[in-house]
Amino acid sequence: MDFNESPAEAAFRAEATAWLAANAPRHEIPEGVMLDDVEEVVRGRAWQRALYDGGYAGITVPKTLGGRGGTGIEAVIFAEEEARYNLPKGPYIGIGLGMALPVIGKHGTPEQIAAYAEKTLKGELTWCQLFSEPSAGSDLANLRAKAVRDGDSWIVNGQKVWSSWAHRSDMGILVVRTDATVPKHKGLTFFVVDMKTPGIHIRPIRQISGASDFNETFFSDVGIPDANRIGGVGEGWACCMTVLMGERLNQGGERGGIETLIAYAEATPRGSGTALDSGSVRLALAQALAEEQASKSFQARLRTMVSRGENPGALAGMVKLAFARRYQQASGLALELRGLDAMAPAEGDARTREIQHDYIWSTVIRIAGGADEVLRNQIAERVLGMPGEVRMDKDVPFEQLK
Amino acid sequence: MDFNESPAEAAFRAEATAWLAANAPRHEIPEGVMLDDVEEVVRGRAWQRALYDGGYAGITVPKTLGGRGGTGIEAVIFAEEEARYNLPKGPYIGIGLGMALPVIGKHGTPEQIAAYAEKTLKGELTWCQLFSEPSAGSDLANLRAKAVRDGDSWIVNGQKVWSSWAHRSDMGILVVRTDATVPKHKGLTFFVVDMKTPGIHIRPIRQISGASDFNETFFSDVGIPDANRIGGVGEGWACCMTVLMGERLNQGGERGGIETLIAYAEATPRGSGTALDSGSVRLALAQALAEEQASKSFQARLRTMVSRGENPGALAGMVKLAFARRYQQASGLALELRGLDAMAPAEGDARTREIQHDYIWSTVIRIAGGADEVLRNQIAERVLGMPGEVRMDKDVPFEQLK
Amino acid sequence: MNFDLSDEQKMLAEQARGLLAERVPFDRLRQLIDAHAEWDEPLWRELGSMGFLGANIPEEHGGLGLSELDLAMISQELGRANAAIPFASSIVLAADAIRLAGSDAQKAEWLPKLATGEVVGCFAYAEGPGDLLGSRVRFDQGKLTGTKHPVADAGVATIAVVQVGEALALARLSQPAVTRTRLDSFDQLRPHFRLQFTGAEAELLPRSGQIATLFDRAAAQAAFEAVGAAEACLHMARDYAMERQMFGRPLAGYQAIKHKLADLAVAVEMARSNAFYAGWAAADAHDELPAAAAAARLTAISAFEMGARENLQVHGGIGYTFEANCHFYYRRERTHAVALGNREHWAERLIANTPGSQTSKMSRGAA
Amino acid sequence: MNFDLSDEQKMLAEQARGLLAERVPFDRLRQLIDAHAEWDEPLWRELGSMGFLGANIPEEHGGLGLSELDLAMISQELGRANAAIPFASSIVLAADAIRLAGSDAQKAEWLPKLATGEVVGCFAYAEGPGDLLGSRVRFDQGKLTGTKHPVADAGVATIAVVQVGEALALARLSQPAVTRTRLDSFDQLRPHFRLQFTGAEAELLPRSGQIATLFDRAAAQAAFEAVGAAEACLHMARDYAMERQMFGRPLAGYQAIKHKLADLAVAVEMARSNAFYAGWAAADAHDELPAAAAAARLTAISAFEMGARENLQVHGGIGYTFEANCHFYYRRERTHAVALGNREHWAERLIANTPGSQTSKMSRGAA
Repeated sequence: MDFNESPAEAAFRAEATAWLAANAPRHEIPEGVMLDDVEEVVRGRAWQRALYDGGYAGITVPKTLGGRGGTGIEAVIFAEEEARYNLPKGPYIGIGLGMALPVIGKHGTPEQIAAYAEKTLKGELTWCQLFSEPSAGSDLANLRAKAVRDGDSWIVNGQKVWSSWAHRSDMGILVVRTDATVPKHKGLTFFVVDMKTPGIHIRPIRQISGASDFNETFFSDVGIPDANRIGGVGEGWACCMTVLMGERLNQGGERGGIETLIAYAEATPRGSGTALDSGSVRLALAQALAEEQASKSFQARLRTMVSRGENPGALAGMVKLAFARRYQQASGLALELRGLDAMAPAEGDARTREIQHDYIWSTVIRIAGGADEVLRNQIAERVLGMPGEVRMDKDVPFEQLK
Repeated sequence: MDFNESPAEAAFRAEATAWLAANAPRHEIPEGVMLDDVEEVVRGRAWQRALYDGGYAGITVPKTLGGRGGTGIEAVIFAEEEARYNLPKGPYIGIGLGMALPVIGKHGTPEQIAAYAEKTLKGELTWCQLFSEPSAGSDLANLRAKAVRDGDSWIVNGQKVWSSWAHRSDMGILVVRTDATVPKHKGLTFFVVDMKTPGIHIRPIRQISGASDFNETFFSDVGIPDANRIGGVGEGWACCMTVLMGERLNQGGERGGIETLIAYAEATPRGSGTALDSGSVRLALAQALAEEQASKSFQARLRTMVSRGENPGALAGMVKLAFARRYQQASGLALELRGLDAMAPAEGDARTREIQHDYIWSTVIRIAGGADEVLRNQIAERVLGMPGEVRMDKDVPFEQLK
Repeated sequence: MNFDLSDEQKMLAEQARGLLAERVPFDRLRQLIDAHAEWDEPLWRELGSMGFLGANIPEEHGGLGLSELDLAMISQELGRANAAIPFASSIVLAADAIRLAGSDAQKAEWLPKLATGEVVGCFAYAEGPGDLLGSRVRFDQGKLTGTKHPVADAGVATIAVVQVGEALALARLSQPAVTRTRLDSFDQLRPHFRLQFTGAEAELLPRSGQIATLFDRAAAQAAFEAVGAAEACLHMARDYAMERQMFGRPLAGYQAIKHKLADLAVAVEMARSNAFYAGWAAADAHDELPAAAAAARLTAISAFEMGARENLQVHGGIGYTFEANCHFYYRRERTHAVALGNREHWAERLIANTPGSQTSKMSRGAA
Repeated sequence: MNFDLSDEQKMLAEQARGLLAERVPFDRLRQLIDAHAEWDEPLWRELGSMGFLGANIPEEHGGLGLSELDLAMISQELGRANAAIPFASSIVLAADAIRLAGSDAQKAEWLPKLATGEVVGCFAYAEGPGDLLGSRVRFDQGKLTGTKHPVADAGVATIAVVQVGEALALARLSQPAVTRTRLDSFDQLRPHFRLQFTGAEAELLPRSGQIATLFDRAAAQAAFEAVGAAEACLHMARDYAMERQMFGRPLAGYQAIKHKLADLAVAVEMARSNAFYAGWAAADAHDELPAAAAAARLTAISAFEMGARENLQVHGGIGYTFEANCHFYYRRERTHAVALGNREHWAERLIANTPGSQTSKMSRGAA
């Protein structure tokens, strides 16, 4: 066991640090400045372009696709160093690099790779994801949006939800049903779609947090050229899996650190002392902190596996499952120990507002990117080798399902 | 809402109190005396006979069966008053009154009722239950012990487990498979069996607590007259349900009171104070106590329903489910707050030994009489109306099941 | 023994439930949030005119003179509907404080108007983060000085009952020496305010030492409110799970969902049982109230917490949208968990009132 | 960065696991219980002769000179096997205490014999119910007076390291001024004793202030022991559920069982991750050890607790029989949860060693 970096890793970190010091500051968003989303995307594209020019766009993306072809550990190192600056990075960049590129790289034709890979790495194309539907969340293969072949094109109709930043994206990755006569996960096909195509209508979803980061996207007779199809007709499920596997490895743990909650308890007066004097608060926060420490070490174990070329698989879901529960419980506890004031803090109390936000956002974390219950199933089945769920829908043609 | 007894109830309590004061003391087992089980059964029979003679044997048992024909509330009142004395009551009496009598009363012939009811009420017949098998616990209908018709008799072979006090019982209630060609819960038949019949072999089960309250009972070509059959051939499942419904209403909550654990924490030194000074101990025990109080009130609600002739059904399982979890958690916590000493207390420390026993016994409570998982299913299905489990075995002949 | 609501109480609850179902559909709550409203005024007026608000106020003071358990039927249904009215502030706290601690003149002046809803009262205790009761606001020679915050429902209130040390003072809010500032409330349907007193005129409620009892009585009502709300969450989750198909069968058929909701159902029934007992103790067995109220509060917080969280979880992504109805309860629940004292507070009170423990003996000795 | 065991460590663990699987089948544990044995002496001798016992004792004192993380491989496998030997008492506590606090002469005298297992040591700290460390045993002019109990493994020990206030004393147990009484132990495979010292000859270990470090180091080993045991419970439950048919399909196919064991698997991996870190800190990053050990202990207790309880639950009635193997872990787990300090103790230590908190600053200032 060795926490020191290898000489090669240390050299990469030094190089990255130097490059970032020279380039990142002029792309930073000053503390306290809220950009509107148009401006944020402009700035995000510019920083992505700078990364590309510096050779740091898509660190693990193969050189054949225009990436750096580096290791997973290098990506982690670069991300750690990059996080020291407040840079414009968001789903508008992340979806392209983390989802569109892998699926196009793996399932796309050389022409498709040529059309999208470099532009995405340069920040010239931003992407959104068009997978989920009102009736297809955890059960993604249950989706109903459909495409019908029409000569060299496909005509798409239906509705997608939870598409982050769809309204500011150039392109979307889209999965739709092209055959309802076969079982549900067999009749899907994967496309890339120009978001300016006529017939696409985007409506922001009002969230319980008050924000509208997510959209509903409606397709009314939207024409997509067959050239935009990724993989074969009916092979959409495999493409989705490529996308979702990429998603799973990068989750959990950025927000809601327990140490800040310990400090919050200590900043909350109680009697002649603070709320941290309470034995029950101390025990609960210590247990959460111990689990948070464990998650950090566990992620280090997973990275070690990745650096050896092993696939952690469903193990990665454990970090997210534990985080989601801890995040909701600990932020809920913090509000509770604060007392009534937590429900209507004074105007300058940004810390309490953040914890309120954490408590609300934790509901998303428990659902998105693998709901608690889905992750438990995956861990039981893939890590422990227990039987899959009884499936009523597996061999039934989609059109015959209720 | 009225916690005061009705005049009739108060009168019954006064009458019962007086009768018990006159009769119970000479049947009491002195504090600290451990009887061997033969002697205990002798004493138990005698007390049951005294109850019969006094008109208090089987308070809710219909008069037609020889019981008092009283109300559920009267039974509760009598049990409360009876519990003030340390009387010899155990499964050897309880199974006869609570299980054998109801099933014989409901499904038996007049001859059977005449043969068993009064003798059971008088303590002349003691009973054990022969239902569970190694492969049939929660899934009781999966049982394999079988009976084959042989003229006016049935020949029984197989193995039963968890039969409390089988070695000291006169009779057993037994369910076995009489037809393997029909789905599993349809091929069962119910019998009463004389435990002295040749071919019955009883072996005590060594338990993790060190005790052997339970037995395995082996049947090798045991002949049972057809006259001992209760209900029709193939109607054993309905008889079992009669027995088990009776069982469900009387569970939970006698042992492991939280107030004694609060006192235990307070009797455990810590620093210059006691373990009860710890905020986390106080919170955990207060939550357990609040739930215990709730269970008491909940049972009062259920009794109120029963007194009106309503059937609480799966609601009754809630008390047991909550108790089982609380019992294990609270006794485990008590050992933990005591420190290392809880693992090897001084010779005179009976309290710690009791809590150790509670912690072990709690595992049985979580399993027997409806395991946690079975009760959750029942509550979801019967109280909330959610769908039953996917059943692979429902319409398959038993002999074709794996 | 009869451990159940009376037929009259059941009818009262049914009546309230029916009315609220009609007047407060969830879209009404969305409207109120969008309007940044301080309350659902028409609902308040209607409940007042029907006598609901004065349910447990003595008849001599214009109320119906019913018991605390009757009042609890209304608390329960308001919790179920997640209604946006100052019932807890005005009836459960302010009116009850005046009833417990006020002079005959104060009762005669305020209770009739509180009973009809014509006057709204609020109850001010917190002074910022931390302790349940504030310690810095002063009452001196008829004047109040200091700041109470957050105070629920102060915007629509005519009077405030203000905790000052062990005493309670009553102040009109319309005077210039009182400043009300609306704060940004986590629960969008229960607005909170800062109340600044700069030498505001006020009068003491003469009977001191009533604060603990006031909170015990309020805890019983809050427990019913939480039971109503938690049960609403349970039913909402169950109904959604029955409807929603997942991998070809109803979500409700999955054991993870069944067991989650079974556990919630147990928590709701436990909370209800303790609430019954606390409501009964508030009405008929005052000695048992401290322990009963504490137990009720602890189980109510647990049940509502589980209900609010797991209802949203069962709904999945849709539960995170403003169009769905989970969020009303998700926000209200945290407010419930901290108003009147959090779990730790009530755990202390329960332990202190448990027969047998030395702590209890000491506390009772000191009391 | 390489956050994994080395190949040598994995091999060491595998070797230990293989040996223990052969020597300590569960029936062997049943035999030992029936014989009321104090230990599995042949196993102890064999592990000693193979060098396992001296793994982290310096080579100059007859050990292998390996790291704490190497030693942890053995702790983990002993936990998995639920072996009945005084490894924690003699190696993890007594030998380590002598190594940390002893004089050169003491080390030279005892470590080589402890490393081979020829001498067994025990470690005496508790003095009855309550506090982790006793406060009544006295050391005065070379004599020990007072009673330590319970003390694990004292029956087979030649020497005891005895905590006396902040100091550690070393006493031979064969002298007449020491009385050993075997107590009835909840964990039938880990016997505990009362040690009564009536002016027993003893000598101090000269370096004081080592007790907290000794417990931190022992906590890291205990965490590995718990990880091994919790993983054994997980696998036992999984294997049983795969085998057992319930309503026509394997018990392992029910979501309630799948999710229960998934949660347990997460707890085990979390505990393992913290154990790795604590083992590494014990070997290579002493500054980080207090927080790392505390975190490891907290997650280890949680994982093993869940494992011991739910493994038995998954087994159903059969799990309650002496013939099944769940009970070994069910009893051992509680012992693990209280030996070396319970959750509350380690929560305090973690909070006190968390950067940023005032408590931490104060504690560190005071240290």
